Amino acid sequence: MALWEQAHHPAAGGVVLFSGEVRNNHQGKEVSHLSYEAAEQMANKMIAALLDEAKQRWELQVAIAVHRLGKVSVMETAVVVITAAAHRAEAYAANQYIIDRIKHHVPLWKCEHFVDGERAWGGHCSCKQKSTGNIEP
Amino acid sequence: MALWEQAHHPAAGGVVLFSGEVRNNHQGKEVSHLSYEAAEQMANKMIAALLDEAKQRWELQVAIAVHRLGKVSVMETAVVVITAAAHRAEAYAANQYIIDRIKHHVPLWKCEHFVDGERAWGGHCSCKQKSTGNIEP
Amino acid sequence: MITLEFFAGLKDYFPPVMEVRETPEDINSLRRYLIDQQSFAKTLLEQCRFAVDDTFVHEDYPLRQGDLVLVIPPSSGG
Amino acid sequence: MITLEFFAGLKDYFPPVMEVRETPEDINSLRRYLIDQQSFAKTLLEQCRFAVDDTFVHEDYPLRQGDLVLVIPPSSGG
Repeated sequence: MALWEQAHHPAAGGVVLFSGEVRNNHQGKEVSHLSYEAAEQMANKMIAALLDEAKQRWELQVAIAVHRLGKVSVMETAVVVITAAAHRAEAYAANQYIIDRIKHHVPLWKCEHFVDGERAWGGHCSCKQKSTGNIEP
Repeated sequence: MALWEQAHHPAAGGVVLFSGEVRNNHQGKEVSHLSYEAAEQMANKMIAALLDEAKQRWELQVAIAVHRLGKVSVMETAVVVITAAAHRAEAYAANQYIIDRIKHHVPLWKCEHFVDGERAWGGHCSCKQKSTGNIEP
Repeated sequence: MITLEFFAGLKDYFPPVMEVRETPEDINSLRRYLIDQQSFAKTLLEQCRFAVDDTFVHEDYPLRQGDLVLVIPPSSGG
Repeated sequence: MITLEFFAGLKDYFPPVMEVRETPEDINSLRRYLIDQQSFAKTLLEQCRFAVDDTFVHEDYPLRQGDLVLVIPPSSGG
Protein backbone atom coordinates (compact mmCIF):
# COMPACT_ATOMS: atom_id res chain seq x y z
CA MET A 1 0.00 0.00 0.00
CA ALA A 2 1.22 3.42 -0.95
CA LEU A 3 -0.01 4.90 2.35
CA TRP A 4 2.33 2.66 4.29
CA GLU A 5 5.30 4.36 2.64
CA GLN A 6 4.32 7.61 4.32
CA ALA A 7 3.97 6.04 7.76
CA HIS A 8 7.58 5.94 8.88
CA HIS A 9 9.62 8.50 10.74
CA PRO A 10 13.08 8.31 12.29
CA ALA A 11 11.69 9.37 15.68
CA ALA A 12 8.76 6.93 15.60
CA GLY A 13 9.25 3.59 17.32
CA GLY A 14 5.70 2.28 16.98
CA VAL A 15 3.50 2.37 13.89
CA VAL A 16 -0.06 1.06 14.03
CA LEU A 17 -2.20 0.49 10.96
CA PHE A 18 -5.91 -0.29 11.17
CA SER A 19 -7.73 -1.58 8.12
CA GLY A 20 -11.51 -1.81 8.23
CA GLU A 21 -12.48 -4.51 5.77
CA VAL A 22 -15.79 -5.70 4.39
CA ARG A 23 -17.01 -8.93 5.97
CA ASN A 24 -18.95 -11.54 4.04
CA ASN A 25 -21.75 -11.66 6.59
CA HIS A 26 -23.73 -9.42 8.91
CA GLN A 27 -26.03 -10.80 11.59
CA GLY A 28 -26.25 -14.10 9.77
CA LYS A 29 -26.99 -12.64 6.35
CA GLU A 30 -24.59 -13.04 3.45
CA VAL A 31 -23.19 -9.71 2.31
CA SER A 32 -22.69 -9.02 -1.40
CA HIS A 33 -20.90 -5.69 -1.05
CA LEU A 34 -21.09 -2.36 0.75
CA SER A 35 -21.45 1.13 -0.52
CA TYR A 36 -20.40 4.25 1.33
CA GLU A 37 -21.74 7.76 1.11
CA ALA A 38 -20.56 10.91 2.86
CA ALA A 39 -21.37 14.55 3.34
CA GLU A 40 -18.06 14.75 1.61
CA GLN A 41 -16.76 18.25 2.20
CA MET A 42 -17.83 18.21 5.84
CA ALA A 43 -16.39 14.70 6.36
CA ASN A 44 -13.04 15.72 4.88
CA LYS A 45 -12.83 18.79 7.09
CA MET A 46 -13.73 16.76 10.17
CA ILE A 47 -11.18 14.04 9.43
CA ALA A 48 -8.45 16.64 8.89
CA ALA A 49 -9.33 18.31 12.21
CA LEU A 50 -9.47 14.92 13.94
CA LEU A 51 -5.98 14.01 12.72
CA ASP A 52 -4.61 17.35 13.89
CA GLU A 53 -6.22 16.87 17.28
CA ALA A 54 -4.82 13.34 17.64
CA LYS A 55 -1.34 14.45 16.53
CA GLN A 56 -1.22 17.05 19.27
CA ARG A 57 -2.82 14.94 21.98
CA TRP A 58 -0.59 11.89 21.50
CA GLU A 59 2.46 13.66 20.01
CA LEU A 60 2.25 11.60 16.84
CA GLN A 61 4.82 11.84 14.08
CA VAL A 62 2.30 10.49 11.56
CA ALA A 63 -1.50 10.42 11.43
CA ILE A 64 -3.24 9.32 8.25
CA ALA A 65 -6.87 8.35 7.65
CA VAL A 66 -8.50 7.52 4.34
CA HIS A 67 -12.08 6.36 3.88
CA ARG A 68 -13.33 5.03 0.58
CA LEU A 69 -16.67 6.06 -0.89
CA GLY A 70 -18.90 4.16 -3.28
CA LYS A 71 -18.84 0.40 -3.74
CA VAL A 72 -16.45 -1.71 -1.65
CA SER A 73 -16.39 -5.49 -2.12
CA VAL A 74 -16.00 -8.25 0.46
CA MET A 75 -12.42 -8.45 1.85
CA GLU A 76 -11.60 -5.03 0.47
CA THR A 77 -10.51 -2.20 2.71
CA ALA A 78 -13.07 0.52 3.40
CA VAL A 79 -11.02 2.63 5.78
CA VAL A 80 -7.38 2.85 6.80
CA VAL A 81 -5.94 4.65 9.83
CA ILE A 82 -2.19 4.87 10.39
CA THR A 83 -0.54 6.39 13.45
CA ALA A 84 3.12 6.59 14.40
CA ALA A 85 4.56 7.71 17.72
CA ALA A 86 7.81 7.44 19.64
CA HIS A 87 6.24 4.68 21.77
CA ARG A 88 3.63 2.13 20.90
CA ALA A 89 1.03 2.91 23.58
CA GLU A 90 0.36 6.33 22.03
CA ALA A 91 0.20 4.90 18.51
CA TYR A 92 -2.44 2.33 19.55
CA ALA A 93 -4.50 4.77 21.62
CA ALA A 94 -4.56 7.43 18.91
CA ASN A 95 -5.41 4.87 16.25
CA GLN A 96 -8.42 3.59 18.17
CA TYR A 97 -9.56 7.11 18.96
CA ILE A 98 -9.44 8.14 15.29
CA ILE A 99 -11.35 5.13 13.98
CA ASP A 100 -13.98 5.43 16.74
CA ARG A 101 -14.58 9.06 15.84
CA ILE A 102 -14.72 8.29 12.12
CA LYS A 103 -17.26 5.53 12.71
CA HIS A 104 -19.49 7.42 15.10
CA HIS A 105 -19.09 11.09 14.48
CA VAL A 106 -18.02 11.88 10.93
CA PRO A 107 -20.93 12.10 8.44
CA LEU A 108 -20.23 8.87 6.59
CA TRP A 109 -22.69 6.07 5.98
CA LYS A 110 -22.46 2.44 5.08
CA CYS A 111 -25.15 0.70 3.04
CA GLU A 112 -25.04 -3.08 3.22
CA HIS A 113 -26.12 -4.92 0.11
CA PHE A 114 -27.03 -8.54 0.80
CA VAL A 115 -26.81 -11.47 -1.56
CA ASP A 116 -30.60 -11.84 -1.39
CA GLY A 117 -30.98 -8.38 -2.93
CA GLU A 118 -31.97 -6.55 0.24
CA ARG A 119 -30.08 -3.53 1.43
CA ALA A 120 -29.80 -1.79 4.78
CA TRP A 121 -28.29 1.51 5.80
CA GLY A 122 -25.74 0.96 8.53
CA GLY A 123 -25.42 2.00 12.09
CA HIS A 124 -24.14 -1.44 12.93
CA CYS A 125 -20.78 -0.67 14.42
CA SER A 126 -18.70 -3.49 15.77
CA CYS A 127 -18.56 -1.84 19.16
CA LYS A 128 -22.36 -1.94 19.36
CA GLN A 129 -22.54 1.62 20.58
CA LYS A 130 -26.12 2.73 20.17
CA SER A 131 -26.85 5.77 18.07
CA THR A 132 -28.19 8.11 20.65
CA GLY A 133 -29.44 10.88 18.44
CA ASN A 134 -27.58 13.39 20.58
CA ILE A 135 -26.90 16.67 18.90
CA GLU A 136 -23.17 17.04 19.31
CA PRO A 137 -21.82 20.23 17.84
CA MET B 1 4.84 -6.16 2.59
CA ALA B 2 4.28 -9.78 1.81
CA LEU B 3 2.90 -10.44 5.30
CA TRP B 4 0.05 -8.04 4.69
CA GLU B 5 -1.20 -10.27 1.87
CA GLN B 6 -1.84 -13.02 4.41
CA ALA B 7 -3.72 -10.76 6.79
CA HIS B 8 -7.15 -10.72 5.18
CA HIS B 9 -10.10 -12.99 5.71
CA PRO B 10 -13.69 -12.77 4.46
CA ALA B 11 -14.99 -12.99 8.05
CA ALA B 12 -12.57 -10.38 9.42
CA GLY B 13 -13.82 -6.82 9.66
CA GLY B 14 -10.86 -5.34 11.49
CA VAL B 15 -7.18 -5.88 10.75
CA VAL B 16 -4.50 -4.28 12.95
CA LEU B 17 -0.83 -4.18 12.06
CA PHE B 18 1.85 -3.09 14.49
CA SER B 19 5.33 -2.32 13.27
CA GLY B 20 8.08 -1.76 15.80
CA GLU B 21 10.66 0.44 14.13
CA VAL B 22 14.12 1.58 15.09
CA ARG B 23 14.24 5.14 16.37
CA ASN B 24 17.18 7.44 15.74
CA ASN B 25 17.57 8.29 19.41
CA HIS B 26 17.31 6.76 22.84
CA GLN B 27 17.35 8.83 26.03
CA GLY B 28 19.00 11.69 24.19
CA LYS B 29 21.70 9.61 22.51
CA GLU B 30 21.90 9.21 18.75
CA VAL B 31 21.32 5.62 17.68
CA SER B 32 23.36 4.14 14.84
CA HIS B 33 21.53 0.82 14.58
CA LEU B 34 20.20 -2.04 16.69
CA SER B 35 21.06 -5.69 16.74
CA TYR B 36 18.79 -8.41 18.02
CA GLU B 37 19.64 -11.78 19.47
CA ALA B 38 17.34 -14.58 20.59
CA ALA B 39 17.31 -17.97 22.23
CA GLU B 40 16.00 -18.77 18.83
CA GLN B 41 14.34 -22.16 19.10
CA MET B 42 12.72 -21.29 22.40
CA ALA B 43 11.61 -17.87 21.11
CA ASN B 44 10.03 -19.44 18.03
CA LYS B 45 8.13 -21.97 20.12
CA MET B 46 6.94 -19.29 22.51
CA ILE B 47 5.76 -17.00 19.72
CA ALA B 48 3.87 -19.85 18.05
CA ALA B 49 2.19 -20.74 21.36
CA LEU B 50 1.42 -17.07 22.00
CA LEU B 51 -0.27 -16.69 18.61
CA ASP B 52 -2.37 -19.82 19.24
CA GLU B 53 -3.38 -18.53 22.65
CA ALA B 54 -4.36 -15.12 21.24
CA LYS B 55 -6.29 -16.71 18.36
CA GLN B 56 -8.42 -18.68 20.78
CA ARG B 57 -8.85 -15.95 23.35
CA TRP B 58 -9.95 -13.24 20.90
CA GLU B 59 -11.36 -15.51 18.17
CA LEU B 60 -8.93 -14.15 15.62
CA GLN B 61 -9.02 -15.17 11.97
CA VAL B 62 -5.38 -14.18 11.56
CA ALA B 63 -2.46 -13.82 13.99
CA ILE B 64 1.04 -13.27 12.63
CA ALA B 65 4.21 -12.16 14.40
CA VAL B 66 7.68 -11.91 12.94
CA HIS B 67 10.75 -10.59 14.75
CA ARG B 68 13.98 -9.87 12.95
CA LEU B 69 17.34 -10.93 14.33
CA GLY B 70 20.76 -9.39 13.70
CA LYS B 71 21.29 -5.82 12.54
CA VAL B 72 18.31 -3.52 12.01
CA SER B 73 18.87 0.06 10.85
CA VAL B 74 17.09 3.26 11.89
CA MET B 75 13.54 3.47 10.45
CA GLU B 76 13.57 -0.22 9.62
CA THR B 77 11.04 -2.61 11.11
CA ALA B 78 12.28 -4.91 13.87
CA VAL B 79 8.99 -6.64 14.64
CA VAL B 80 5.58 -6.94 12.99
CA VAL B 81 2.37 -8.17 14.58
CA ILE B 82 -0.82 -8.58 12.53
CA THR B 83 -4.19 -9.55 13.95
CA ALA B 84 -7.56 -9.86 12.23
CA ALA B 85 -10.93 -10.37 13.91
CA ALA B 86 -14.58 -9.95 13.07
CA HIS B 87 -14.61 -6.71 15.07
CA ARG B 88 -11.89 -4.20 15.67
CA ALA B 89 -11.80 -4.20 19.48
CA GLU B 90 -10.55 -7.79 19.52
CA ALA B 91 -7.98 -7.12 16.79
CA TYR B 92 -6.51 -4.17 18.76
CA ALA B 93 -6.53 -5.97 22.12
CA ALA B 94 -4.91 -9.12 20.77
CA ASN B 95 -2.31 -7.13 18.88
CA GLN B 96 -1.24 -5.22 21.99
CA TYR B 97 -1.19 -8.40 24.05
CA ILE B 98 1.06 -10.17 21.56
CA ILE B 99 3.59 -7.35 21.27
CA ASP B 100 3.68 -6.86 25.04
CA ARG B 101 4.44 -10.55 25.55
CA ILE B 102 7.08 -10.55 22.81
CA LYS B 103 8.79 -7.56 24.37
CA HIS B 104 8.71 -8.71 27.96
CA HIS B 105 8.52 -12.46 28.01
CA VAL B 106 10.01 -14.05 24.90
CA PRO B 107 13.82 -14.56 25.09
CA LEU B 108 14.77 -11.83 22.62
CA TRP B 109 17.25 -9.04 23.26
CA LYS B 110 17.98 -5.70 21.72
CA CYS B 111 21.46 -4.23 21.67
CA GLU B 112 21.57 -0.52 20.96
CA HIS B 113 24.58 0.73 19.06
CA PHE B 114 25.10 4.47 19.41
CA VAL B 115 26.73 6.83 16.96
CA ASP B 116 29.48 7.53 19.53
CA GLY B 117 30.49 3.85 19.39
CA GLU B 118 28.97 2.79 22.70
CA ARG B 119 26.53 -0.07 22.92
CA ALA B 120 23.96 -1.07 25.50
CA TRP B 121 21.90 -4.21 25.91
CA GLY B 122 18.24 -3.26 26.04
CA GLY B 123 15.53 -3.54 28.59
CA HIS B 124 14.31 -0.14 27.60
CA CYS B 125 10.75 -0.85 26.63
CA SER B 126 8.53 2.01 25.60
CA CYS B 127 6.05 1.08 28.31
CA LYS B 128 8.74 1.59 30.93
CA GLN B 129 7.83 -1.62 32.71
CA LYS B 130 10.71 -2.44 35.00
CA SER B 131 12.39 -5.80 34.67
CA THR B 132 11.43 -7.36 37.94
CA GLY B 133 13.60 -10.43 37.83
CA ASN B 134 10.57 -12.56 38.63
CA ILE B 135 10.92 -16.17 37.66
CA GLU B 136 7.84 -16.73 35.52
CA PRO B 137 7.57 -20.26 34.30
CA MET C 1 -35.95 30.09 2.28
CA ILE C 2 -33.39 27.49 3.28
CA THR C 3 -31.96 24.52 1.40
CA LEU C 4 -31.74 21.03 2.88
CA GLU C 5 -29.45 18.17 1.89
CA PHE C 6 -30.41 14.63 2.85
CA PHE C 7 -28.11 11.64 3.14
CA ALA C 8 -28.11 7.86 3.33
CA GLY C 9 -31.36 6.30 4.61
CA LEU C 10 -33.09 9.68 4.67
CA LYS C 11 -33.14 9.63 0.88
CA ASP C 12 -35.77 6.89 1.08
CA TYR C 13 -38.07 9.61 2.43
CA PHE C 14 -36.76 12.88 1.04
CA PRO C 15 -35.08 14.02 -2.17
CA PRO C 16 -31.29 14.59 -2.02
CA VAL C 17 -31.85 18.33 -2.06
CA MET C 18 -34.99 20.18 -0.99
CA GLU C 19 -35.99 23.77 -0.47
CA VAL C 20 -38.10 24.99 2.44
CA ARG C 21 -39.90 28.23 1.50
CA GLU C 22 -40.56 29.51 5.03
CA THR C 23 -37.31 29.61 7.03
CA PRO C 24 -37.93 27.76 10.31
CA GLU C 25 -36.90 29.60 13.46
CA ASP C 26 -34.33 27.06 14.62
CA ILE C 27 -33.21 23.44 14.20
CA ASN C 28 -35.89 22.21 16.55
CA SER C 29 -38.62 23.83 14.43
CA LEU C 30 -37.04 22.38 11.29
CA ARG C 31 -36.96 18.90 12.81
CA ARG C 32 -40.66 19.16 13.74
CA TYR C 33 -41.51 20.47 10.28
CA LEU C 34 -39.80 17.49 8.63
CA ILE C 35 -41.53 14.98 10.93
CA ASP C 36 -44.85 16.59 10.00
CA GLN C 37 -43.98 16.23 6.31
CA GLN C 38 -42.92 12.55 6.54
CA SER C 39 -44.17 10.81 9.64
CA PHE C 40 -42.73 7.51 8.31
CA ALA C 41 -39.25 8.99 8.86
CA LYS C 42 -40.02 10.12 12.44
CA THR C 43 -37.62 7.72 14.22
CA LEU C 44 -34.76 8.50 11.89
CA LEU C 45 -35.38 12.26 12.01
CA GLU C 46 -35.36 12.15 15.80
CA GLN C 47 -31.87 10.58 15.65
CA CYS C 48 -30.50 13.01 13.08
CA ARG C 49 -27.98 15.75 13.65
CA PHE C 50 -27.99 18.94 11.60
CA ALA C 51 -25.07 20.90 10.21
CA VAL C 52 -24.73 24.43 8.86
CA ASP C 53 -21.49 25.54 7.18
CA ASP C 54 -20.16 21.98 7.59
CA THR C 55 -20.43 22.24 11.36
CA PHE C 56 -22.86 20.44 13.65
CA VAL C 57 -25.30 22.87 15.24
CA HIS C 58 -27.41 22.69 18.39
CA GLU C 59 -31.18 22.30 18.61
CA ASP C 60 -31.61 26.03 19.31
CA TYR C 61 -29.36 27.24 16.47
CA PRO C 62 -31.20 30.15 14.80
CA LEU C 63 -31.66 29.51 11.08
CA ARG C 64 -31.21 32.32 8.61
CA GLN C 65 -32.52 32.97 5.15
CA GLY C 66 -30.25 31.19 2.62
CA ASP C 67 -28.77 28.63 5.01
CA LEU C 68 -27.71 25.27 3.57
CA VAL C 69 -28.60 22.69 6.19
CA LEU C 70 -27.26 19.12 6.09
CA VAL C 71 -29.60 16.57 7.65
CA ILE C 72 -27.29 13.90 9.02
CA PRO C 73 -28.45 10.45 10.11
CA PRO C 74 -26.34 8.54 12.68
CA SER C 75 -22.86 7.98 11.28
CA SER C 76 -21.91 4.47 10.22
CA GLY C 77 -18.51 4.77 8.59
CA GLY C 78 -15.76 2.21 8.70
CA MET D 1 27.54 -32.27 34.35
CA ILE D 2 25.20 -29.71 32.82
CA THR D 3 25.63 -27.31 29.91
CA LEU D 4 24.77 -23.61 30.11
CA GLU D 5 23.97 -21.20 27.31
CA PHE D 6 24.34 -17.47 27.92
CA PHE D 7 22.71 -14.67 25.97
CA ALA D 8 22.89 -10.94 25.33
CA GLY D 9 24.57 -8.90 28.09
CA LEU D 10 25.55 -12.06 29.98
CA LYS D 11 28.11 -12.79 27.29
CA ASP D 12 30.13 -9.87 28.61
CA TYR D 13 30.73 -12.08 31.67
CA PHE D 14 30.41 -15.67 30.46
CA PRO D 15 31.20 -17.56 27.26
CA PRO D 16 28.25 -18.37 24.97
CA VAL D 17 28.37 -22.00 26.09
CA MET D 18 29.84 -23.35 29.33
CA GLU D 19 29.94 -26.66 31.11
CA VAL D 20 29.46 -27.11 34.84
CA ARG D 21 31.14 -30.31 36.03
CA GLU D 22 29.18 -30.78 39.26
CA THR D 23 25.42 -30.72 38.56
CA PRO D 24 23.87 -28.18 40.95
CA GLU D 25 20.85 -29.39 42.90
CA ASP D 26 18.38 -26.86 41.50
CA ILE D 27 18.15 -23.49 39.72
CA ASN D 28 18.67 -21.62 42.94
CA SER D 29 21.98 -23.42 43.56
CA LEU D 30 23.01 -22.79 39.97
CA ARG D 31 22.25 -19.07 40.30
CA ARG D 32 24.35 -18.87 43.48
CA TYR D 33 27.15 -20.80 41.83
CA LEU D 34 27.23 -18.36 38.90
CA ILE D 35 27.20 -15.31 41.17
CA ASP D 36 30.17 -16.83 43.04
CA GLN D 37 31.98 -17.29 39.73
CA GLN D 38 31.36 -13.75 38.46
CA SER D 39 30.39 -11.29 41.14
CA PHE D 40 30.46 -8.46 38.56
CA ALA D 41 27.38 -10.07 36.95
CA LYS D 42 25.47 -10.35 40.25
CA THR D 43 22.72 -7.83 39.46
CA LEU D 44 22.08 -9.29 36.03
CA LEU D 45 22.14 -12.88 37.31
CA GLU D 46 19.62 -12.00 39.99
CA GLN D 47 17.28 -10.75 37.24
CA CYS D 48 17.74 -13.76 34.99
CA ARG D 49 15.27 -16.50 34.29
CA PHE D 50 16.36 -20.05 33.46
CA ALA D 51 14.96 -22.46 30.91
CA VAL D 52 15.31 -26.22 30.44
CA ASP D 53 13.95 -27.88 27.31
CA ASP D 54 12.99 -24.44 25.98
CA THR D 55 10.65 -23.89 28.93
CA PHE D 56 11.08 -21.48 31.82
CA VAL D 57 11.62 -23.33 35.09
CA HIS D 58 11.12 -22.33 38.72
CA GLU D 59 13.80 -21.63 41.30
CA ASP D 60 13.33 -25.08 42.84
CA TYR D 61 13.45 -27.02 39.56
CA PRO D 62 15.68 -30.08 40.17
CA LEU D 63 18.55 -30.19 37.70
CA ARG D 64 19.62 -33.49 36.19
CA GLN D 65 22.84 -34.74 34.69
CA GLY D 66 23.01 -33.69 31.02
CA ASP D 67 20.51 -30.81 31.21
CA LEU D 68 20.97 -27.93 28.78
CA VAL D 69 20.10 -24.80 30.74
CA LEU D 70 19.47 -21.44 29.07
CA VAL D 71 20.38 -18.43 31.21
CA ILE D 72 17.98 -15.72 30.12
CA PRO D 73 18.42 -12.03 30.95
CA PRO D 74 15.32 -9.79 31.02
CA SER D 75 13.69 -9.79 27.58
CA SER D 76 13.98 -6.67 25.46
CA GLY D 77 12.52 -7.58 22.10
CA GLY D 78 10.60 -5.26 19.80
